[in-house]
Amino acid sequence: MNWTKAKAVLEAIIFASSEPVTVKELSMILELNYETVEQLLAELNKDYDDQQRGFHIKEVAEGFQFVTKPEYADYLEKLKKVPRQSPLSQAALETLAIIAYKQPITRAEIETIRGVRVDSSLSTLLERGLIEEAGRKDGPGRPILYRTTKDFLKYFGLKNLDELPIVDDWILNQQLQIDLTAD
Amino acid sequence: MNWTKAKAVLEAIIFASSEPVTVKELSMILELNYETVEQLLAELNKDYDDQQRGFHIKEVAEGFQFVTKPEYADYLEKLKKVPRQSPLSQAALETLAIIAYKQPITRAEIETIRGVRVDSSLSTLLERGLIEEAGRKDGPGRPILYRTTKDFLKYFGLKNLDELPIVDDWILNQQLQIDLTAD
Amino acid sequence: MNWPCSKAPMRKIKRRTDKQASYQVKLAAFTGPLDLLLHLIERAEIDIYNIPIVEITDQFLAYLQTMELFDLHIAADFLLMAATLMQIKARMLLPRPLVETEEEAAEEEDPRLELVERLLEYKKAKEVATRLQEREAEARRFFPRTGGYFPDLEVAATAEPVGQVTLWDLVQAFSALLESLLPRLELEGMPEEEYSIQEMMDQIMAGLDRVPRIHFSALFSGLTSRKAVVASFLALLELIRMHKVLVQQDMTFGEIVVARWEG
Repeated sequence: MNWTKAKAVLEAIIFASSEPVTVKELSMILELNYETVEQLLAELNKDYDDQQRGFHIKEVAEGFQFVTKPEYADYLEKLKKVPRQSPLSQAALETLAIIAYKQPITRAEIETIRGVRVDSSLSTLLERGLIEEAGRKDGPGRPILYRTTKDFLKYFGLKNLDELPIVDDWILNQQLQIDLTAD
Repeated sequence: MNWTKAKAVLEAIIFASSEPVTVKELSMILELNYETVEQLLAELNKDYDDQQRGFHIKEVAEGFQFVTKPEYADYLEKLKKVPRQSPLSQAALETLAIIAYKQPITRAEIETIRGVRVDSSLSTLLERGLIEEAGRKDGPGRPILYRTTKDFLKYFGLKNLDELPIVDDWILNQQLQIDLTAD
Repeated sequence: MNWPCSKAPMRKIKRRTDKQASYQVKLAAFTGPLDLLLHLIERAEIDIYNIPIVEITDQFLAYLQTMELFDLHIAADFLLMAATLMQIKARMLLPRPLVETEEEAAEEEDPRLELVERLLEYKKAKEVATRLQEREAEARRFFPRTGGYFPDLEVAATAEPVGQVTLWDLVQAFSALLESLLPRLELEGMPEEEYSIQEMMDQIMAGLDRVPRIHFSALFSGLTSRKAVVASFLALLELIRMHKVLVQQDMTFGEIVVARWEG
């Protein structure tokens, strides 16, 4: 492997990794010694500076990772303000509705009501700060409980949970209880 | 803002975003018109090629995103820190193909075409975020309708649904296109 | 021996397929009965519009016999197709009424037509699936960024997390859920009709005590549910396997008949 290619591979690995990558890992994949890896990393960062790139590689406690350069922070701030998130999907909305009315509730209980796996909508809701973990339920496996957050109230313009509109409470308690205990 | 700085900002924005960024968003942040943004994007990719970088900008799911160049895939597969989902099964692919072309479609309609139950491939696809519920169909039982998501486009590296391969008389219905642009 | 429908096929067929392991590898690759059927047609290089139904049905049944049916749902789908094929076969072998004119001849529908249409539609789905698989393999060589420190990761908490959704949408979503839940609960509350394969086997044998031969189509007449058809068909396969009955085509009458094994 020539020098240029080694740099490209190094760059690609650090870029695609979900966590900082250590010199040891880089050395194993590239089949190069630690010293060479460190030399390559230094050259990459020099390239980024010379070419006025918007990012560079930074060493943190656990290894190397990409960060954007601080001088572009203002623009990245703007990115936050652009309303670029897609609206909540129907699936996420249904999951949120169940959590709002039945909190605290476990994933398995939500899945019983919705009849499908809810991993992906749960992580969307967690990521968007609409729900949070609320301890664990007693019982086998001690599953995680979920509840809505303060932000949830804020986004829907509610003072507190009592302000949630009442949805045919009788059906709610009769039918859902049966369904949940049947599990 | 000069040309070089505009390029660096553009690069930083796309680099920092975990989701594809649209030309519209880039144009709003940089306060530049669409044409200029597209020209800058093209120049950036040319730079990456000339400098033999490990990654470049790719258009996917109606937006732009940094991805590693395919020639380095073999090295990336060696890194455990790269999260990878297993490829879809043949059964799941068949179900997904039918949904992609016939959306919105009910489970029963998919089962008629495939000749088997599709419960398990539907829940796999829902869980992986490749499809989502799209309301209910009028008629007896008001069955749930399904459609593909933005992540579906991302997963297959498609710019939009028009890039789906053309197969005989299987064409996307118009309804769907209106549906997605309204999103 | 009284198996409920949900357990019998799996256990039974599993036990006797040890020596046929080579077939199972191939069979595992089929995603459904249409996939298997299409494979048989393509392998034989025959015209899809003119399927030699007798041959193909026999081959389909032969595959089925060697199949390890892990999943009852899937097993049922294959068996249902086998029943469909045998019914088409029976219809094709029936003596046709003499037709007076060419119009009448044209009006007479080929019993294979519906199956051909389904096969063609399925074939397209399979083609698209293959193309998607190619795109998947291609797309998997591009790796997106998944880590690093970027301000974007904090966007979630600050931008509009719900988009255009209002409180009203949330309530509606919940009401709709409850509404959809009610019929499901009612359905689940109904006792499921059980079709024991042993019962179905007994029924067939009892029938053969009364008459020497039973027409294939008569076995299924009066069965209204998918489950009943499947159980009845499984019972027939089991009886054939146990050498208790014999399935023949009587050319005089053209129908497939089931008779006692005279061994």
